[in-house]
Amino acid sequence: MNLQTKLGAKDYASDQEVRWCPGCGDYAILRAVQKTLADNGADPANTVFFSGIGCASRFPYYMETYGFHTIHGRGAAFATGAKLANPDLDAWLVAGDGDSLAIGGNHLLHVLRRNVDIVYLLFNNEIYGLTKGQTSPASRLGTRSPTTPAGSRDEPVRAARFALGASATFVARAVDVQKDLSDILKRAHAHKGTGFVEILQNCIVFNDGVYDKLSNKKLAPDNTLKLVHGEPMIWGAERDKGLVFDIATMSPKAVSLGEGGVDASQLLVHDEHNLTLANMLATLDSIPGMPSPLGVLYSREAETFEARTRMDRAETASVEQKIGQLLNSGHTWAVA
Amino acid sequence: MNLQTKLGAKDYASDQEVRWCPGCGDYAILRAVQKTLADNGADPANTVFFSGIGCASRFPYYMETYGFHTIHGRGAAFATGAKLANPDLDAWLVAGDGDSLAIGGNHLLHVLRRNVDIVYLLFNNEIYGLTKGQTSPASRLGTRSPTTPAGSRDEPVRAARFALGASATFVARAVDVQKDLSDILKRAHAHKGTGFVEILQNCIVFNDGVYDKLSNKKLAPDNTLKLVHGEPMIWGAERDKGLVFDIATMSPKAVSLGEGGVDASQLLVHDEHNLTLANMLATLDSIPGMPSPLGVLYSREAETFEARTRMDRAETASVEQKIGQLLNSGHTWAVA
Amino acid sequence: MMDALVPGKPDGMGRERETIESAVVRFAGDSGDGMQITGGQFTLATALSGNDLATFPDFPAEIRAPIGTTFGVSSFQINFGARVVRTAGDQLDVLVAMNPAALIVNLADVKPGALIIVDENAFTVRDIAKAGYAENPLDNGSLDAYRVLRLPITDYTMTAVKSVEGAEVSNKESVRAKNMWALGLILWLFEREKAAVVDWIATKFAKLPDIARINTAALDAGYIYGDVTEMAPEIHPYRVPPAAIPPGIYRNISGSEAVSWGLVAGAHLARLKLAFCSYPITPATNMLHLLTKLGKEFNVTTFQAEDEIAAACAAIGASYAGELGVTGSSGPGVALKTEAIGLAAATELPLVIVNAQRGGPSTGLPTKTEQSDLYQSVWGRNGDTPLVVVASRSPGDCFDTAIEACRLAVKYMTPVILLTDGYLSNASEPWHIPDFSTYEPFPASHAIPADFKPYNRDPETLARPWVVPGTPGGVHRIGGIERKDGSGEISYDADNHQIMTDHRKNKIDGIARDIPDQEVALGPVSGRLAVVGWGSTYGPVNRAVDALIEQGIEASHIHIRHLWPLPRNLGQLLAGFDNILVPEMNTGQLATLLRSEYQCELKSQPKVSGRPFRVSEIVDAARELVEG
Amino acid sequence: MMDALVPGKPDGMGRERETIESAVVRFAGDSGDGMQITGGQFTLATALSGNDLATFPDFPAEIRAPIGTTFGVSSFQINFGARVVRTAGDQLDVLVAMNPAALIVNLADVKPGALIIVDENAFTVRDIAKAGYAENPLDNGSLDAYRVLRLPITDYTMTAVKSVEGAEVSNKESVRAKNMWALGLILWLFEREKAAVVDWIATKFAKLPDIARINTAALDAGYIYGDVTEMAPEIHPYRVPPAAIPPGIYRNISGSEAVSWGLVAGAHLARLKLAFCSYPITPATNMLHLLTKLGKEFNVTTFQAEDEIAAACAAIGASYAGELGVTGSSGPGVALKTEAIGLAAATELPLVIVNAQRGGPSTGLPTKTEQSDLYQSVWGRNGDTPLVVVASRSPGDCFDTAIEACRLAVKYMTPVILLTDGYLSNASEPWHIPDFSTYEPFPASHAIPADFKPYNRDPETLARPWVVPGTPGGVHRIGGIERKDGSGEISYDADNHQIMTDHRKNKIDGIARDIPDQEVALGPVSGRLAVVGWGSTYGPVNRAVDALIEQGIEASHIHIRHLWPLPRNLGQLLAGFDNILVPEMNTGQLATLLRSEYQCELKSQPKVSGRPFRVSEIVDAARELVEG
Ligand SMILES: Cc1ncc(C[n+]2csc(CCOP(=O)(O)OP(=O)(O)O)c2C)c(N)n1
Ligand SMILES: Cc1ncc(C[n+]2csc(CCOP(=O)(O)OP(=O)(O)O)c2C)c(N)n1
Ligand code: SF4
Ligand code: SF4
Ligand SMILES: [Mg+2]
Ligand SMILES: [Mg+2]
Repeated sequence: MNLQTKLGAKDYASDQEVRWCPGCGDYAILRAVQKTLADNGADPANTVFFSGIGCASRFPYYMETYGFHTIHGRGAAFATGAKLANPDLDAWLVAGDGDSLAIGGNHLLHVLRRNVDIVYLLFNNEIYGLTKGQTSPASRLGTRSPTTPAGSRDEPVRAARFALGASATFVARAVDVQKDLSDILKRAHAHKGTGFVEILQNCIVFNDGVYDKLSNKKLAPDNTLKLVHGEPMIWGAERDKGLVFDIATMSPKAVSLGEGGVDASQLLVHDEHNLTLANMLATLDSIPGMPSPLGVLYSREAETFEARTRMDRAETASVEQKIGQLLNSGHTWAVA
Repeated sequence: MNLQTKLGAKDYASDQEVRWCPGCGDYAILRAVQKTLADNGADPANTVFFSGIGCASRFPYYMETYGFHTIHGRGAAFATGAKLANPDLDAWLVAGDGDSLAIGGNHLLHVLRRNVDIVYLLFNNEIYGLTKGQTSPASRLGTRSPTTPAGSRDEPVRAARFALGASATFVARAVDVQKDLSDILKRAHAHKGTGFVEILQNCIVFNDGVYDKLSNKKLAPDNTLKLVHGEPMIWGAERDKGLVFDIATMSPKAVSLGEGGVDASQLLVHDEHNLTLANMLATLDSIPGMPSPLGVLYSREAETFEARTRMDRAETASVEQKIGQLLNSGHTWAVA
Repeated sequence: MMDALVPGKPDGMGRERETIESAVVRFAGDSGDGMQITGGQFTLATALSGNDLATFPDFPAEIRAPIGTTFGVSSFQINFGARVVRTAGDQLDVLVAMNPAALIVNLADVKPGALIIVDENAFTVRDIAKAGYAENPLDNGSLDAYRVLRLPITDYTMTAVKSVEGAEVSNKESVRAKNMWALGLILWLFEREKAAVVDWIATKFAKLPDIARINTAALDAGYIYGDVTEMAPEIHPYRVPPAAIPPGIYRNISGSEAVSWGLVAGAHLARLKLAFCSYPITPATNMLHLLTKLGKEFNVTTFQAEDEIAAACAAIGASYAGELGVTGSSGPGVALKTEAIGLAAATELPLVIVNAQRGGPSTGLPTKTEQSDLYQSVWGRNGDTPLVVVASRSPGDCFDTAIEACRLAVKYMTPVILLTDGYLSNASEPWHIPDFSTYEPFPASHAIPADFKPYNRDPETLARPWVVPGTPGGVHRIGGIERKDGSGEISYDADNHQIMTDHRKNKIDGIARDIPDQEVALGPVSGRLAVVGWGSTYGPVNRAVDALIEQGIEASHIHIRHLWPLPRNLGQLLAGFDNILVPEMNTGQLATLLRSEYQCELKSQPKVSGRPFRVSEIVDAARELVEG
Repeated sequence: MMDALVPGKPDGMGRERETIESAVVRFAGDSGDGMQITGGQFTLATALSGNDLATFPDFPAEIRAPIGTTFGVSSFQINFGARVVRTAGDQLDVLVAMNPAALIVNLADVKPGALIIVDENAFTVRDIAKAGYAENPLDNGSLDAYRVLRLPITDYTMTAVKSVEGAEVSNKESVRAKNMWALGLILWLFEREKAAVVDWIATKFAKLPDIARINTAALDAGYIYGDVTEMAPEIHPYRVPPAAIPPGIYRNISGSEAVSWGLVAGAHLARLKLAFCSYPITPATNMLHLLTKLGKEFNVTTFQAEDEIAAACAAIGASYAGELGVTGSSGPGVALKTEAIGLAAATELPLVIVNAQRGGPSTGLPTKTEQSDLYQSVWGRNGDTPLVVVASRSPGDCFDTAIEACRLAVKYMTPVILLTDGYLSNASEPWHIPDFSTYEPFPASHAIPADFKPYNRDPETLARPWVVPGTPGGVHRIGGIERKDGSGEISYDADNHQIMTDHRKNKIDGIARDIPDQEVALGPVSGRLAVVGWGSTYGPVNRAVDALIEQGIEASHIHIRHLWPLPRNLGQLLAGFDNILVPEMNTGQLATLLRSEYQCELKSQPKVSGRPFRVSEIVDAARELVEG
């Protein structure tokens, strides 16, 4: 569809009052998504947002596109069914960390392995927002909540790691307030298959500040590694830290660059298509002193679900005839 | 409990007639488990087998231990609840690939990340046996079945890869007819936490021969890599093939050993505790020419679910008193 | 009942064929003995000879049980006659038992004086013991009440096979042909043509000509054995004259086939693609298999989901996107879909849920039949969540009920539960093939109505408009939180919730105006006794009412197809009977529903043994009720 | 109803206090205005003054709605009196509205002539518009039907705060104290003591002494304002004399607390550890929070599962291993547990499922109350799967019903569904603290009986023995496939299935012998009219029957606590009434159940607006029914 006039980001905002808590990270994401749609020249009538249940999942109501707010954890299954019926829909899914990794873990696994051509936005605030602050499977160790008054002790699910384990074809990570969030969203959208983006989102009410190190302008440069395909992995406010791979221990190592340090040419170069690397990056920040990688961790080309299931509509007359034939197939006999 | 006389493998067999198809790989696994229990000197009265639904899940009926045949896909959740109530139970879970990776995917994820101290045996025959031969999420590309007459085109879930993505603390792979299967089971059982073993199991009726390359005595040596912690990775009938890591491409490479080939000292040495290596091994056999790794891919020490939830029973009298206090806590007032 | 009428034309030995009105035959053997095929072929030959018939296959629960065990016994029963046949028959006139296990398992169903044919080669010491007999039942007089024909069928088969010149077949393959030998004998016994079976063998083994030849030889040998051998006088051939069947083209159809094809037909009549989303479960799986085969040319997409919940959600997603989403399962699977079905009801999207019921509770008896999911269907949801429930009464009827389910789902934008069961799924019956071009289409509309709001309703049906994503100018949002009347926006308003709840209820209640008034299947429209049933008990109930009338007891048969909403006139109809008997294969679920709706006095006749009703059970209960 | 009785003692201005029998007060404001705390503290002061009372908090659905919006309004209602109070009250005698949104949202519930107190500082042009008013409602005569007290509460609060010497507080903190100013005024209005509130402030802000001081100052200022200011003559203080309340120690208790503590108590009386396995969902979540706090010392383990299915399965797993498995959820979550509950019924393991009902269908109205999961509870499972259903009638009653649920689950080895709802969960009432040492224990036994077989039954209860893994000599297997009577081995046998189905049904039916006969809560045991209710409608129904009797209409109140099985005498009891009215917060689910059981004529009074019944609604419906 050719839109006569190009739509701006605001044109993708519905008339519904946005009802997240003031200061919630979801606002920034909403703006980035609206900008992405505008930049993509998305046709609102062919765009649909699915969601489960949770604060994040209210998202569809705020978009001037089609939207389906479904049930907790199952958004991916609804989106899959919709794409089965209409593979040409431009479908997005918004789901919280509880929605995606607690009740919806199984559907996340399967939407990824089937490579359904949607953008999957996992809003990870490491908490159950809507139900008022219980730990989610993504909550880090020690998270205090009404269900873990002494701090959580369950090993958290790491979304990107899980996605890679689930054979995802595109895995990216971003921070809610990241300036170039929309660029990552565009990459995810351009990907043929499930564009999975974990968005680290601040819940100002129940888990404020868990991502301060990554979102605070001062702290972020030393704590985040912006991944660029084909570029060496360098970070730090002074861009003086680099990543190398130590083959003896088969482990990544942080090194200092420049004077007395390592030369940039010795650094690991990011290769989006390398699964071993991606796996390593997905757990990198669990190593003390290591930065948190942002950007596209992994991508590979693979047949989409839609390519496998796409089906043109057969003509009514021909189906009518086929059904007639079907009913009369096999052994039949006449009774006179 | 000290058993007066040591029990033999047969003593762990119940009086129920085993009802798998003649020739099913499950028989070999049953024998190996019974042997493992005997070797472990397991107390039948403290041992319990959980299962979901499927051919594999009939397993508990054949063990002279406690057994709970539950519902499809949820065995892990039942086992978790039982361990919550009684952390000292020696609990095993038997689940098919459909049970574990289709309907039960979410519970597999969570039992692994919680590190519940059980042995999780995933009988992977890459098919739904009990419901007569539909593809499962583990079915490889091209598998023909009543639901995929033209061959399956969905990317299969790879159990070990998935388990690693789910933060498993122990991941092993074995073949049903493998002689030393019991040794791997013992390792899994000795592990504190979820001892996850993917057992490649032949379904003679609906998916016969998918593992021939790994179970056939002639083919196996060239197609399997037996992992030994601290040992270089070598395979082949002539033990003439080795694995190296190419840092330039961040990928594993197969090399020839001996004359004109590479020296064994240059090979990758298996390190069970290295996650990057484990991730690489978990997808190794998807690279043409690479062997399928068997044995313990990964293990690490971590706090168990039981360690976190264990609770001694408080005295009846003290609880009685506490409840009385509880009811009278907060603001109370007397009405005369 | 094998009642003698008049003597028929003699057989090859000049024996008189005894003409009988109907007969019940069961083929039973080990799972590997090919009993289902034998039964299926006999059914075909019988249909071709003009009898009416009904069949009931019974499979072992295990995939492949060890040979010779009782739990490995597979059987196939057929009831055929010169009159209308409604059930697979209560008691057996002929039992073919290919081994001791088959004998011990099935003997209880054999009528005294009936014919039992056994392969005595299979009665080895080992297999006798395996079946649980202390001694050989053929020798100890335990079968004195029956006419027993003990034949070395395996030996005879081997002989027949050897006679096939140049056939290169293994011993195993030879032995396997014994089911054809037995079939040949039974074809002779009932004066059936071999030709169709011979054709079938030729097609089936087209690529294995030797196998085809030995099977044909075995079939011939069995037939000829009957025709030319001197047997004890009490063993003689029968003739079952053709039934008065409405003229037309017929075929055998199983419930699984009929429901699958009915869904295809229903989607087509709605001018939609069918999106069948399911997860395998016995006995529903066959639908997924059958529909997968049809595919593209029929506008059918199938999706094997990761679990039942995903299957239901995907079906709803497909409906949301504008096609006809259908999900199929069985009791425990439908239980899992409950929450998702609630969303379909709340967002008012079409959805058909086919529940092939099986024995419960929990995993229960997956391979046995039962109709115990009526409660779950009518009432099994959180919240006030009414939907439509319809049930099929016979294998062939599954076709029309499936179309009806599609029609109501699309027209009223609602979930519809279609109830079949294990019996219907597996059993087959001769089906008068309808002329599909005469079916009235009910095309769905995705057009944007004037003043479009997602929850503005059609004043007649109360259905909301089905505007789907991709439609220019129709952008809107829906969801599971209560929606504002009209706009569909989230609304927590108290009065709005009342209004919307009323709309949902009135919409479903109103469907009663769009379904046929309840008819009486047999007997007067008021009187002494109504036997009220639903689903697959149609056959035995109808036959029982027939028998009651024959016995001089005034009785009527009311069969309810639309279980929710119920037909408008049902209460009044029931009020016209002095006695109401409600036989069902559960602990009394329809009885509860009827009592709650009409506060009527009725007698519930529950049965949950995993097997269909016997006609006699219903007759007895009815007599006791009216005669006290 | 605020009916004047006799004049009371004068206030600080020498004004006569009007003595009234009861009053309904609602505090309403923005979510950030602290209305729940204000209400809670007023409740406490009221309880201490000897009134009976009931409360109803109403939260916004959003976590933090934008300030000043109608959907951000939070309110707390209290009904207190000199007589027994059964409901939170129908219409308001006093409304405190802290902003325009609170006024517009709550005005419909205010009685004509009632007192409305507003903070006029909050009626800015912006906030008036945000609330949806076209003009200032305080100025346009739209409130003429009420007595309006418009006060610059924010200004007064700021003044009071400034008077606190040396207090270093922010402007925001100062403004926030305005709820205490309002509370002070209302304490004066109803002659309540400030002391308990002052204590509470001191404890709450022990670590923030300045905050404590300004809040106390605001409280005092509000109180003194009332006591010493000249107000319009129609605004004068009241006295509500103490009620005749049975002597004892009291506390306020919410349903969430009571049910949680009841579960702890029930497990303890069974001499088991409590394993509470749940997944957060409104309004059930509080139970998980509360029980998590108790932990070890109470023999309580809590488990936040990955989803509702896992929660149910884990609870069953815990019961299997010998503790008391309990799972708590709300409608959609319970729907997901259906399949697992079926397994508990089939394997006959104890399991308590607490369903804190909310508005449905689907996600519905999570923060609103409803009792529409009765169908799901009684009938919502595949197969013939009977279980026990009990319902709580008031916040305090949740304690005893929870114990009853535990008792039945353990004694009869069965799942028990305990129904509460959003209203019960959040509302609180003064609770006569029981002497826990007088509760009769019902210890569970894991001992191996003589001739142990897992499905040998106790002849009395029909319960099977609860032998748990870890028990020497008790090794056995259980599962969801039909079990052989006695041994529990897998059995596909037809007759066995009938036997086991009968056992399961008889076991549950038999529980009717172990529950109290149905009593009449109010009125004669037979007569002209029975108003029959269940669950949280107890209060309004009871009050309505009271009112009917006062109005000279012979009426009785029957409140059903055991919903399945129903009390043995219920049918007979109902038969003794000419008219039966069944008010419920759903579309008529109990009505269906009663009709199906007793074929009785009754009038259903459904209401699904997400709010409790008003007494007057029931009175009107009852009058219409009996007077025609
Ligand atoms: C079946 C079901 N179970 C539970 C809930 C309650 N619930 C709603 S949202 C939610 C979790 C929210 O957390 P998350 O997915 O992380 O989203 P967030 O609110 O943090 O954005 C829960 C438990 C529900 N609505 N439905
Ligand atoms: C809720 C539910 N859904 C579906 C089924 C049907 N079902 C039983 S086992 C099974 C899959 C079996 O495959 P797998 O887990 O791989 O075990 P296998 O039989 O191959 O050992 C299915 C779909 C069921 N019993 N319950
Ligand atoms: S609770 Fe947290 S996630 Fe939810 S809207 Fe508020 S700030 Fe955002
Ligand atoms: S169907 Fe396959 S997995 Fe099942 S018992 Fe038979 S051979 Fe084994
Ligand atoms: Mg979250
Ligand atoms: Mg399998």
